[in-house]
Amino acid sequence: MSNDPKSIIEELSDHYQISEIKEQKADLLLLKIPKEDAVQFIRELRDGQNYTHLAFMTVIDYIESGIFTLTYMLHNYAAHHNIAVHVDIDREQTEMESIHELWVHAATYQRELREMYGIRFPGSPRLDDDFCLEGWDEIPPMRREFDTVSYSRERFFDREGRITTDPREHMKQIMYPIHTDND
Amino acid sequence: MDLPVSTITLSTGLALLLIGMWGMLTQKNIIRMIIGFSLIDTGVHMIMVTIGYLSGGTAPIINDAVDRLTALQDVVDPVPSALVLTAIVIGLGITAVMLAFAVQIHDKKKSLSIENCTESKW
Amino acid sequence: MEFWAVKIGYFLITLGMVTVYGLLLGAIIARTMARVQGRIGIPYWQPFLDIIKNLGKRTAVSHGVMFYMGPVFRIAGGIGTLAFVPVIYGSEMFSNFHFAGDLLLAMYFIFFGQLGMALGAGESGHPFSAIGVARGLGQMTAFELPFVLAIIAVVIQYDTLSITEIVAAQQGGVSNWTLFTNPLAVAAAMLAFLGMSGYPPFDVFTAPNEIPIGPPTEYHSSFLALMATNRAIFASAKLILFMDLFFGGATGLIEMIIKTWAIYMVAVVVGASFPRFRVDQSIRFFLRVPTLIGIASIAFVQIFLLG
Amino acid sequence: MVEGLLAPINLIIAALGVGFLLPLIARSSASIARGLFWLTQVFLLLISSVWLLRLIDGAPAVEVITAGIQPPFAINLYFGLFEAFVVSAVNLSAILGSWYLIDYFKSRAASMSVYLILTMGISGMVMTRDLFNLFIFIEITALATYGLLALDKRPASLAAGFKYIIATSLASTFFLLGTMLLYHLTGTLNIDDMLLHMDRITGPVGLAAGVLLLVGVIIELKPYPANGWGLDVYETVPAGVAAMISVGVSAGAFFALYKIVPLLGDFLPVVAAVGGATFLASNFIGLRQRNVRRMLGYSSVAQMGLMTLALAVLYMLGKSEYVTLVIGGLFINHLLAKAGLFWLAGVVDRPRTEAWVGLRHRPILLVILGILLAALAGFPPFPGFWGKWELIMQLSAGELPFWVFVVLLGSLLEAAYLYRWFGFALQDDETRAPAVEPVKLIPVGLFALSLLATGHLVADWLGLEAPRVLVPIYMGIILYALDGMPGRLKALLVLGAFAVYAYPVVMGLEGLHWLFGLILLLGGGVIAFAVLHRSDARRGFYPLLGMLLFSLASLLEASSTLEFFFAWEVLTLSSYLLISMGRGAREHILTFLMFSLGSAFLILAGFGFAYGETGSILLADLSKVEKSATLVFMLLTLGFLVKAGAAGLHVWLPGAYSEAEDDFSALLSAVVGKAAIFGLLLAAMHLAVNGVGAINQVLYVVSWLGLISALVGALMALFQEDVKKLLAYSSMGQVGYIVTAIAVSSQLGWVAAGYLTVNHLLFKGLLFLAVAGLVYQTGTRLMYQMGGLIKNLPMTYISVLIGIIAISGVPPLTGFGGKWLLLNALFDKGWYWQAGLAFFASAVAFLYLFRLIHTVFLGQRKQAHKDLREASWLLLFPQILLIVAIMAFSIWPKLLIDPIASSFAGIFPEALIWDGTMLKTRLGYWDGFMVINIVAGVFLVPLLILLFLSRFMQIQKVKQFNIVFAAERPETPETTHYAYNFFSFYEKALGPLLKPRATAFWDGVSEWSHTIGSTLRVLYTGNGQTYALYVLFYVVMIYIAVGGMG
Amino acid sequence: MTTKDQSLGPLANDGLSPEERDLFSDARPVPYQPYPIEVVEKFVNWVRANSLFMLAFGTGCGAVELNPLMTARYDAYRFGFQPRPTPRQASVFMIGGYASVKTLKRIIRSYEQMQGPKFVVALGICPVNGGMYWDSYNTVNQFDLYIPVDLYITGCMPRPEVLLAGVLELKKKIKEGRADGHNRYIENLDWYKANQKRIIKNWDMPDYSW
Repeated sequence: MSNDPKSIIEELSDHYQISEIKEQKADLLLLKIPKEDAVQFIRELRDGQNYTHLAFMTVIDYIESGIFTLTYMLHNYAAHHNIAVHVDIDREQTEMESIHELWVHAATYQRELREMYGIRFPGSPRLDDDFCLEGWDEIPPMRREFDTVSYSRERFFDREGRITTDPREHMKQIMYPIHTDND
Repeated sequence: MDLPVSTITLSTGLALLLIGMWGMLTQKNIIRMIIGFSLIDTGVHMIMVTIGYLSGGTAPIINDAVDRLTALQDVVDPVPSALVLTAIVIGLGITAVMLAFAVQIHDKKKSLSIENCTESKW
Repeated sequence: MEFWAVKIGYFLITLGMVTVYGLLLGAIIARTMARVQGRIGIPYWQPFLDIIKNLGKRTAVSHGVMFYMGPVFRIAGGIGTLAFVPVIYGSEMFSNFHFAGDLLLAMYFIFFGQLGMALGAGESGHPFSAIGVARGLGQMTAFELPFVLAIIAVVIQYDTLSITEIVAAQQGGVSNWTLFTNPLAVAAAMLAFLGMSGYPPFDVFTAPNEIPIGPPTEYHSSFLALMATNRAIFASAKLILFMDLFFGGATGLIEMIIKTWAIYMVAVVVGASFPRFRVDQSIRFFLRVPTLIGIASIAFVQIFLLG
Repeated sequence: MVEGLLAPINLIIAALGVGFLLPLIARSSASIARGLFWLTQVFLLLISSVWLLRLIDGAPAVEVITAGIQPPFAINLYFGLFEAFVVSAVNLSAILGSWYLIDYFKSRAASMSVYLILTMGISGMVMTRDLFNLFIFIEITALATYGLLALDKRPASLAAGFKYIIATSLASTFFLLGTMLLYHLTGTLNIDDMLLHMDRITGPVGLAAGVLLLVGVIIELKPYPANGWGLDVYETVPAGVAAMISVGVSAGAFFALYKIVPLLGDFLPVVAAVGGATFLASNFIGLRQRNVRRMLGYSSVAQMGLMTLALAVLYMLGKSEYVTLVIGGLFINHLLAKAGLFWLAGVVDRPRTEAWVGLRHRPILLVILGILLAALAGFPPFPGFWGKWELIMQLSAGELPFWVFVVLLGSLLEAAYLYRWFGFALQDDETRAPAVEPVKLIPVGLFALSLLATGHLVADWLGLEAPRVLVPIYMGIILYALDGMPGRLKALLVLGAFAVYAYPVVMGLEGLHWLFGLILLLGGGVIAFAVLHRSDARRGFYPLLGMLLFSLASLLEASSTLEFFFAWEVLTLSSYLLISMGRGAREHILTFLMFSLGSAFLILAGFGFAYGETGSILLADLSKVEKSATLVFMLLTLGFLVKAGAAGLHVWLPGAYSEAEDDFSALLSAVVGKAAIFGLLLAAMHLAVNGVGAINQVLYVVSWLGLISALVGALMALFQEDVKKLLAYSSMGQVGYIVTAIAVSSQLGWVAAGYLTVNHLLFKGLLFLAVAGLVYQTGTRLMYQMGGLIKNLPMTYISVLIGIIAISGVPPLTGFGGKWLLLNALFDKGWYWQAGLAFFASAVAFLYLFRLIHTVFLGQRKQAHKDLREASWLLLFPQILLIVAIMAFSIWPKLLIDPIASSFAGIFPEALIWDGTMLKTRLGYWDGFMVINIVAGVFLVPLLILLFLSRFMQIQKVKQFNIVFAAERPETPETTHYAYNFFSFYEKALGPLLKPRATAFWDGVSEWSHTIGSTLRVLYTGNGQTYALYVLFYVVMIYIAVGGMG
Repeated sequence: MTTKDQSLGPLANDGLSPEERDLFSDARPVPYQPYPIEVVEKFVNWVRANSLFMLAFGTGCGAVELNPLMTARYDAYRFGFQPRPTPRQASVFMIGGYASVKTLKRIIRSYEQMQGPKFVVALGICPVNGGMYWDSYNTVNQFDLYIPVDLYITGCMPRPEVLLAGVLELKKKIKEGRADGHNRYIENLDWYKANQKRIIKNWDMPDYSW
C-alpha cells in the first residue's frame, strides 16, 4: 500500500464520495465527505490507513449557507501527516453520528460542540453535562445568530463612562497621529 | 520315606491355606473368592487337627486298651478334634452367608466381580 | 505552695522568653532564606504581627468542640514539652518542671499536641486535613525510630534517663558532648530531626499547594494564632531537647541561642537544597539509613563505651 | 425364681432363644414378635444392670460354667464388675439403637433376631474367659453383623458387607490358628490358666501363636491401614447398625483385647504402635472426609486406636491400676458419644457435613450435637477428658514424650474435623433447618445427659471437690434450663449469681491470684454488665456467658493443675461457643478452636511433664520441677502465648475477636485474653524465678516474640477497614508488651506487666464497648462507612478518646505509666534493642488509633447517620466506670502500682522507690500526680485565653460541608470523607514486610495436614481384595515388628 | 460583641435540595463592630495593614503578574504581604483580571470563606468595566456588583510596580480604617446575592458559603 496521501485518497475514492480535496500544506490535506459516509470513512482512515490519532474536532458556522462544517483532524504518526475531514451538516437539523467509540476523547470534543453550538451526538457519554458553561439557558453562545453584545449589555451592564472605539481607528490614531490628522 | 501322618496333614493344611489365600487375593470372581475362603477354612481345620495329633497315639477313648496312667502320653488330644467340629460349623455358616451375599450382589449388580464393589472408598 | 508559686513564676518567664525567641528565630530563618534568594525578607517582627493580626480577626467559624479545642491541645503539647525539659543547665530559673519526669516523659508528651491537633483537624471534615495528618503521623513513626535508637544509645552511655544528668555528664568541655563521644547517635538523631522539623525534603504533609498546608487547612483567626505561637514554642522545646541530649546543653542564654540556632540551621540548609520526598519515600528513607545508623550507635556504645 | 431369671447366663440364653424363635413368631404375628423383641432387650438390660449395681455394691464376681462340663466343650463365663459395666452399656446402646431401627425391623423381621444375636455375641465376647469360646462369640457376632448387612439389600451395603466378611473371616481364621497354637503350647484354652503357664509360650511357635491371636483381635478393632472394609460399612449401613458396630462390636473386640493383653507381654510396644498409628492416621484421613458417617467411622477407628494405645502403654509402664480411669473414661465416652452421633447422623440424614447447615435453628438438636462432639473432643466434664488427662499424665510420667505428642496431635486433628462439621451446623440458614421428630431425639438426648452425668461421677470418684470444680458447668445447665426467660432478666441473673459467687472468691485470694481475681472477676463483671443493653432473648447466650464467667473464677481457685486445666478447657469451650454466635464468625471459629486446643494441649503436656518429675499435680509444686523445668516452662509458655496471640500464633485472634458479638468481644479481649497472662505469670512465677536450666534463654526469646507481636499487631491494625478487626489486632499488639514485660522477669518488669494488664483491661474494654455501641447504632463495622459521629454519639466519642489516649501512652493518662515502667524495665535489664522496638511499635500504634477515632467520629457524617442516637446508657455505664478508673489511676498511679507491687512482693529485689508521689527507678523518675497537674495547667490556661479571645470574635458554628474545598463545594459526604485505605502510603513504603506470613504458614500447615490425609487414604481403594491383602500384610508386618524375622 | 439581627432570619438556601440543606449552614452573617477601645482598633488596623495574607488563587490572566511580586526584584514580603494557600487564613483577595461567570462562582465561595476583616483588590481593567472582554457572553463587566472591592489597580496588565503601589495604597486604606468591604458585603448581602444569582444560573450552593 502506498503511503502517499494522494494515492490513499484516490484509492478510497472508489468507495466514498470524496470532494473538495485540497493539499493545504505538505503535511495537511483537506477533503470533504458526505455526512452519511463520514464515520465509516474516518474509521477506514484510522484502521486501514494508520491515521490513528484524532488531533481535534471542531466546527465552522456557515450561517449564510445554513450549514455547520464539522472538521475532524486526523493524524498519522508514522507519516507525520494530517487529514482534515470536513463534513457538512444542516444548521437546523444539527445532529451527527458520535465517534466516541473510535476515540474515547472524542466525547469531550462532542460535549464542547454540543454546549457551544448545540450540535447533538446521540449516544455520546455525558453529552448534556455542563462543560465550560454552567447553567447556560440561552441559545448556544458560539452560534453566529447569538448576539453577544446585547446579551452582555443586558446581563452584565456596561459601566457608565466606558468609551468604545474601533480598534483599528484607535490604534491608527495612537501610532500614526499625523496621518490621521491628514485624513 | 518315613513321613509321619502329622507332617503330611500339617503340610497339606498349610498348602490348602496358601492356595486358599492365593485364591482369595487374586481371583476377581466373588464365587472363586468364596472357594478360596473355603480352602483356607479347610486348611485351618487340618492344621487344628494336626496340632492335637500325637504321633503313634491312639484314639482318645479311655478303655482297657489304654493305660490310665500313661493316657496323657498315648492318647491323641481330643480337644482340637472337638473344636474342629464347631469350627467347621461356623465355617459353613460363614460360607453360606458369603454365598448369600454373592447371590444378592449378582442380583443387584448383574456382576460377580469384586472390582464392581467399590462404591465407597477413601 | 510557695514552691509552686516560684516554679510557676519561673516557668512563665521561661515560656515568655522561649516564645519570643522562637518567633524571632522563625523570622531570622525566613530572612536568612530570603538572603539566599536575594531578597530582603520579612521584618523581624513579622511573626508577632501575624499572630496579633490573627488574634484580631473578627469572624471565625467552628466545626465543633474538637475543632475548637484542637489548637489548645496543640499549644498545651508545646508548652508541656517545654515544661518537662530543663532549658539551661544549672539555672534554677530555667529548669522548668523537669523534676516531674524524665526523658521518657518528654518524648511521649510530644505526641500530646500531635494528637489534639489531629483530632481538631479531623473534625473540620476537610479531607486534606485528614490526608495531611495521616502523612504527618506516618512520617513521624518513621523518624521516631532512628531518634529513639539515638536516645537509647545516649541513655546507655550515661546510664540515666534524667535529662539534667545527661547534660551534667556532658559538662567540662566540648569534647564531652555527645556529638563527639557518640557521633553515630547524633547523626541518627539529626537525620530524624530533619523529619521532625518539616522542612524539605520531608514536608509533604503540609504541602501548601497540593493539600493546602495539610492539617491546619481549616484553621484561622485565633486558632491559627495559637498554632503559630505553639510552632515557636514547640520548635524551641525540641531544639532545647536536642541541645540537652546531644550538644552539651547550655549554661547560659547566649549559649542556648547559638546552639539552638545552629541546630535549626541544619534543617534549614538541608531544606533549602532538596526537593520533596513522597511520604512513602520518606518513610522508607528513615527506616533505612538513619535506622541503621541508630542501630550502629547502640552497638557502638555497647562495644566501645561500655566495653 | 427371680434370682434364676437374673442369672448372667440368661444374657446368652434369652437372646439366643428369642433370636431363634422370633422368625417363627413373626410368621404368625409381627406385632407379637416385635413385642417379644423389645421385651427381651429390656430383660437383657435388666439383668446386666442389676448385676452391675450388685457388683458395685461389692458382690463377688460370678463364674458361670454351663452344663457342668469344663470348657471349651461348654461355655465358660466370668461376670465381674468390668464385664457387667460393658455389657450393660452395650445392652443399653442396643436397646436405644433399636429405637432408630424400628422401620428397618418392620420391613425385615429376621433382622430383629439377628440383632438380638448380635447383642448376645457381644455379651459373650465380653464375658467369656475361654479363647475358643471367644472365637465362637466373635464368629457369632460376625455372623450376626453379616446378617444385618445382608438384610439391608442396597448395593453399596452389600458390597461393603462382602468386604467386611472377607476381612473379618480372615481375621477370625488367624485368631483360631493362634488359639490352637496356644493350646498346643499350654494345653489349655482358658486365659487365666494360660497366664499361669506363660513360660511355655516361647520359641517360634509361641511367637507365631501370639502374633496370630493378636492380629485376630486387632483386625476386629480395624487398625490402619487394614480397615477400609470397616469404614465402608460405617458409611453405608443404617445409622443404628453403624452405631452398634462402632460401639458394641468394637467394645466386644476391645474387651477381648483387654483380656488377652496380659498374654502379650513382649508385644505391648507393637500394640501401642498399632494403636498410635491407627489413631493418628485415621484422624489425618478424617480431615479429608466430608461424608458424615464415614467421618464418624474414622473417628471410631481412631478412638479404638487411642484406647489400644492407652491399654498397651499402661501395661508397658506397669500402671495397670490406671486402666480403669483411662480406658474406662475413654470407653464410656466413646460409647455414649459415638453411638449418639451415629444415631444423630441417622436422624438428620444428611450425608455430607456441609449439608448440616441450619441446625442452629433446632436448639435441642444443636445442644445434643454440641455435647456429643465436646465429649468426643475431650472437653470437660465428659469422661473422655478425665481419661485423656490421666493418660497424658501417665505417659509423661513414663517418659514417653513421643506418645504424648501422638495422642495430642491426633486429638487435635480429630477435633478439627469434628468441629468443622459443627461449624456447618452452626451456620445461619433458617430455610435449611432439618425437620426432626422429637421422639427420635430421646435416646440420643439420653446419651448426652448420661455423658454429663458420668462426667460428674468421674470427677466425684477422682476425689475432686466436684461441686466446686464443676460449678461453671452447673451454671451453664441451670441457666440453660431458664433460657425461656426474658433476656434482661437472664442477664441480671447471670451477673447477680456471678457477683455473689465471685466476691468471696476474690476476698479469699492473695498475691498474684488476688491481683488477677480483681482483673478477671471485677473487670469481667463490669464489662459483662454491658450485656444488659440488649433486651432480646439471646437464646443460649446467657448460659454460656455464665459458664465463661464462672470458669474464670474456677481458674483462679484452682489449686491443682487438673483443676486449672479443667477450668481452662471450660473457658475455651464456652468462648468458642460464644464466639460462634457472631454472625460472621463461622469462618473463624474453627481456627479459634484449633489454636485454643493446641494451646490447651501444650499446657496439658507441660503439666504432664511436671507431674512426671514431681509426681504431684498441685500447682504449687510446679516450683519443685528442676530437671525438666525448661521443657515444662517452654510448653506452658508456648501454650499461653498461643492464647495471648503472640506473633505467628495469632492467626485465630483477629477473626475471633472481631466476629464475636459486639458486647462479647469486649469481654473476650479485655478479660478472657487476660487468662493467658495469668497463666504466663503463674508459669513464670513457679518456674522462671529460679532460673534453672535454659529458662533465661527462653525468656529472652519470649521478650522478642512479645515485641514482634506488638509491632505486627500495630502494623496489621493499620490496614484494617473493620473497626473490630482493628481493635483485635490492637489487642494482639498490646498483649505483646505484656508478654515482654513478663519476660523481663524482674520487679520492674512484672509490675509493668501487671500495670499494662490492668490498663489493657480498662482501655480495651472501653474501646470494645464503645465500638459495640457504635456498631449497634450504625449497623456496620466498616470504618469508612461511618464518619462525623461525634455529634450523634458524644459519650461514645469521649470513651474512645480516653481509650486511645490511654492506649497510646501519651501522658498524662495511664498508658504512659505502662510504657514508662516497661521501658525502664527493659533498660534496667539491658535489653536495649527491645526497648527501641517497643518505642517504634507504640509510635505505629498511634497511627491506627488516630485512624480509629478520625474515620469514625470525625470527618464527614453520612446522610444516613444523620438521626443516629447515642448508645444505650446500659452500654455506657460500664464505660463510665472504666473511664473513672482510668482517670483515677492517672491521677494517683500509686493506687495501681502499690497493689501490683505488693502481689509480687518478695520474689525479686525491690527496684521501685516511692518518694511521695514520685516513682523512682535506678535510671529515671516519674511523678504521675505532678504531671497530670502540670498538663491540666498548660491545657487550661490556653483554653481560658482562647475562650476570652472568642468573646471578640463572632464564632459561627457551621456544618460539615462548610469547608474550603478548593473553591468547589463537596458533592457527597462519602466522597469527601478521607477514610478508605487510610494508610495506603504505609503499605507502599513497607511493601513486602507486610505480607501475611503467619497466615500463609498456618494455611500451609492445614494444607499439609490435608495432604497427609489424602496420601494416607490412597490405600482405601474400595476393592475388597486389596483390603484382604492389607490384612495379610498386616500379619506379616506385625510378625516382623515383634521380631519374628530375627 | 455584636448581636445577630434576628429580624432577617436564616438564609433560605433555595439552590440546594432539601437533604443537602442539612449539610450547609444557613446562618446569616453579621457585620462586625470596631473594638470598643479606639486605640486598640487603631493598633489592630495597623497590624492588619502590616500582615497581609494573600489568597493564592489566580482567578484570571492578571495572576501572572503576582508571581514576580514575590521574587527578589519586588519582594512584597518586605511589606508583610505573603501568599497563603487557604482562604480561611487569608485576608486579601487579589482578583487576577477578568472574571468569567464560572470563576465568579468560585470567587464568591472563596471570598465568603475568608475571615473578616478581609480585603479585595481587583487587578486590571477587566473587573472595572470588562476591558477587552466587554462584549463577551461570560465575562462580568462590573465586578463590584458582586463582590465589594476595596481597591482597583487598573491597566492591562498592571505591572508589578503598580501592584506594589496598590498594596501600599491598600495598607494605607486599612490603617485609616477605610477598607470596609467585609461589612459592606454583609450589610448589603441581599443586594449582592441578587446580583450574583442573576448571572449565575445554576446556583447549587448555599446562599452564604461559610
